[in-house]
Amino acid sequence: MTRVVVPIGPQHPALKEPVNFRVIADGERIVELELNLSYSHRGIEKAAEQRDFIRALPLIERVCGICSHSHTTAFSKGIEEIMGVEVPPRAQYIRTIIAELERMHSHLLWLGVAAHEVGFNTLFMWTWRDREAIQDTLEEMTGNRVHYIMNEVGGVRLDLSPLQVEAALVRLPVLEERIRAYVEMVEAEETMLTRFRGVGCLSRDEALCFGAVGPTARASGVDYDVRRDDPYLAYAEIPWNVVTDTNGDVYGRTRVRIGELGESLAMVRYCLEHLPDGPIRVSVPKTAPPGEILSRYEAPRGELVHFIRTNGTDRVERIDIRTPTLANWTSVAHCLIGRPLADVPVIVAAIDPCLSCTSRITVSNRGEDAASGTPPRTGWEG
Amino acid sequence: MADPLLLAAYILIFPGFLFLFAYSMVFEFLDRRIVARMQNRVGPPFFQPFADIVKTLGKEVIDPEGVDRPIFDAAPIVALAAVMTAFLYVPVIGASPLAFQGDLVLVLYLLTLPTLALMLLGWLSRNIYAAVGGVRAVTMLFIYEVPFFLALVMPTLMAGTWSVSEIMAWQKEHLWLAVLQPIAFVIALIGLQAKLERTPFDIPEAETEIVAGPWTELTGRRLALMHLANQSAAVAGSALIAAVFLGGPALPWASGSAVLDAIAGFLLFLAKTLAILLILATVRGATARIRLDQLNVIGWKYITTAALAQVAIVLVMNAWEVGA
Amino acid sequence: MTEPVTLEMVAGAVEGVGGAERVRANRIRVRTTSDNVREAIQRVNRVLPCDRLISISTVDTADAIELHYHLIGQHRTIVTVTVELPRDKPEIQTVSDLLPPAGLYERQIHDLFGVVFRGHPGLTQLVLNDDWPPDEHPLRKDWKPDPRTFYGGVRQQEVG
Amino acid sequence: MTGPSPTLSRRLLNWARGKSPWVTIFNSGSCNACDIEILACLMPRFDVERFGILARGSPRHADILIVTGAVTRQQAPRLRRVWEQIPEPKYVIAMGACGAGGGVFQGLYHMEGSVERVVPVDVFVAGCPPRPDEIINAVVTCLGLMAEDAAHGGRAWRMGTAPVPGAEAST
Repeated sequence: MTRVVVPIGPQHPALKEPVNFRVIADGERIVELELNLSYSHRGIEKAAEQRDFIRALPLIERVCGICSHSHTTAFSKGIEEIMGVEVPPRAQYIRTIIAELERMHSHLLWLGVAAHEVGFNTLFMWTWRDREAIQDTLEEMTGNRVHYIMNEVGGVRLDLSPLQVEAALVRLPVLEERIRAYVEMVEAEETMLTRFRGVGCLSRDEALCFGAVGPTARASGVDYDVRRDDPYLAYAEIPWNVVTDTNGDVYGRTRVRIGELGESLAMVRYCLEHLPDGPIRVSVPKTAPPGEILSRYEAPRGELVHFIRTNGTDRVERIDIRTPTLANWTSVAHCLIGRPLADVPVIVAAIDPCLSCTSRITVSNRGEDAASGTPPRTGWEG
Repeated sequence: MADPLLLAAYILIFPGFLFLFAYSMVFEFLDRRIVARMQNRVGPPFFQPFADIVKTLGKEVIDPEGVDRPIFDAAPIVALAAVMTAFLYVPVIGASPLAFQGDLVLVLYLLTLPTLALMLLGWLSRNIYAAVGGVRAVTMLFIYEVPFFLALVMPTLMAGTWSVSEIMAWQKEHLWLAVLQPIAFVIALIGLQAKLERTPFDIPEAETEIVAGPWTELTGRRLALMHLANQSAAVAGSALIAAVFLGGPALPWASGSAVLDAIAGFLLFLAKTLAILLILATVRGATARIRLDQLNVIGWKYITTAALAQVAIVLVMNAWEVGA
Repeated sequence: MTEPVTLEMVAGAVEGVGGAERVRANRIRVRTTSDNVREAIQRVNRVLPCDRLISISTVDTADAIELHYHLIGQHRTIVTVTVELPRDKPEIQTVSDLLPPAGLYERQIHDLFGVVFRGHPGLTQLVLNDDWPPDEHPLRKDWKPDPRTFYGGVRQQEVG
Repeated sequence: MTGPSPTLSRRLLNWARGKSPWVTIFNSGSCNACDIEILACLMPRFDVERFGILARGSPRHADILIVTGAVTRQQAPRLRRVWEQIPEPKYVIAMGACGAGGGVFQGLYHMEGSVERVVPVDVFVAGCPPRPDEIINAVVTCLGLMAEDAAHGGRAWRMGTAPVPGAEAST
């Protein structure tokens, strides 16, 4: 068959966000791929430079709707380190609780969307129904289902009353039992397995070479997790372990994410039970001394990096946000080459793209016919 | 039923077109309700399918530029007409008056017309998604059509007749054909699920991959008619399988008046078709969509060989007069 | 876990090319010039196995445009290779063949800062929309949106 | 289109339009918080299928276009094209603070600002992101507008001309 250019997006039901793929398919097999992600570029970094620390937080929170807490924590953690401010332990614990709750609801959201991509709507409905329990907990703690704006440079805005802690603890056992049900379902549901197993394979050194981050990398055996490598917030004191998998395809990523769900739940329970008392905020000078920090944070999709440069004023001289999805696009482009057209949504969904975080493009063109399965050259032609 | 007036009433109103549309709306409502209950949701109200169709009929009709309007209008009508005529030969309240030797083959071929109409629509609407969807629809047709025909032809081997009504009558004296030929029954259900393009076989209309497949460019009355054709095909298909495999509306004992027979037969018909709908809806709720090449492998390797095995078994049974 | 990376190891690795200094507990910065960036990165990769590029950060200070290549490896220490480019004609050799994810980051930096990466396979319009004037780079400190030029989106008379 | 007393078929059509509003979601460069909240409406807890609301993939099948996010410059022409693809009678709901006036992204160099500048909007929903029940309320308000417009013969009287005496402006 002749080569067909199939544009997918920006308006496409599979993609919850505007991305445009120009997939050049030979019959049903993908030969070449061009992504264009400039649809959700808003120019946040330029605007953040014109706002002081207090006004910058709501803007930076809205880089992405699902991992909003990640961005504000990374930003405020960086500024606090430049200022040399010591955040009270209770604030660290509350930030960790919100961070892990956000990871849980993000992973449940992803599990549902991945199932929806392959047409398994029942799991889509179930996972999102259970996600509502986490949304209720977050709403009780912070007042909003999404965009919690809990963080502030120097600590946390709202305190957790014993009632809130109690209400959160009550919901955890139900969620635990549901997560166990999903583990069995992912193993047993045959039709979903045929769509997940062996799709979008990424070997360990390919994952390293193409710079995959987060669950996408951990599913291929790459053992990177910022919470353990560069511990921040209260992760050093909490007993938890990194979930990795070896079979590197969409199925492996599903297992890693469900494993992380269980880990996060245990972490939230531990933090809620061992919540230290004390102040939740420390007064912070208005301006930050000149300095530079590479603030790394383990967002639900992977390693989020804020490079912050301050120049002694109350504003940031430069903030460079590199989001996990940006790092994963290269590996997605690699995984897609040679796959049938029907797998595009599944593989793209496998890295759980958060396009509002990124607006980058990668061009991958193997030059030779990928259908023949010849090993791809490392060079990336335009 | 020599009386033309009664025949016209039979065709137009009761077990004919009006009933088919009403029952296909009930079918769609129950289908969506069952899947919703499986997904822990409440599901739509009972009048929802009726409201959907009336609303889509009232929408503006947009022709993508450069499309061949007459054929684009005609395809949904042809699909609906094919399914309506197919439904006439399927017994609803007892043997269909229009039955003749070979109407099983006619019904089978009429039921494939909607897929061809879908292919035509996909190809004509000059939209890349629709074209890919149309091609997928026909590719799938070749995969599931062979076992589906085999599964529905095997009862003729055993019953010895080519008419749906006579197969139904034959089952009065013997066991149901679903019991005698279980593999054929299962393959027929799989084939029907694939013919109606329901998950796990809704590859042409894969919502998350190619927007809405051949349906993408349909608006207004074309969408309404095509949707009605698809739902009516669900009713006609399950009625056919109910008649051929589950004994259809025939009563084992002949009670007194014909009217009582008709009513009891009709209730049996409703029960059996709703049972088949329950199976189809549960399968739709519980499975994910498989890829076309996977369907190809499963279709040819497993389903077709199972159908051929069933044919061998039927021939052996015929030889030993087991069934008769 | 391989033994932690010490300042001396990094300094030894790049001594001909640039100076190393410890910036934070787990971050070491290597200052180098624009033409031997590739050399520095290859050396760092060879001596201490830095197998991953975290990101390329860019800062537009008053006098120069700084590029920071953050590398990390199993040893969990971040090695940042820093380069300063002249503001008027920022040009540098690409590293996307050494580190494939760099292809992405360089394209973004090219769009927002106007840094030209020589040898990059496909340096086309990236982050900004199609009608954005190619010579304007919004993240530069001296860039102000002037109302006369059309920056993309919908022209008002179209809306009507 | 309608005489003083609408015919039976017109009344039936208006009833059907109110009972089966099909929705298509268009993300015009949002932070995708609104998109998740719309999807949360389709889920078991809020379950909009009870009201007949279906999320359709193709704009051709939709009645109501929900636009999330302040429109980025790249997405504005696409939003315009998707809006034109939707068959009449069509309505537009602009989600959250971004849809109304650009929200937090007001004045950023790559943003078009409010959705109003690109497509005519019928209902604005407050909140960042609006809660699922507020989104359902917005769709119900849209249905109210639909009924009102049907009574006055199309949207023209509400959008362009001065409001007809006695019928107050839309919310």
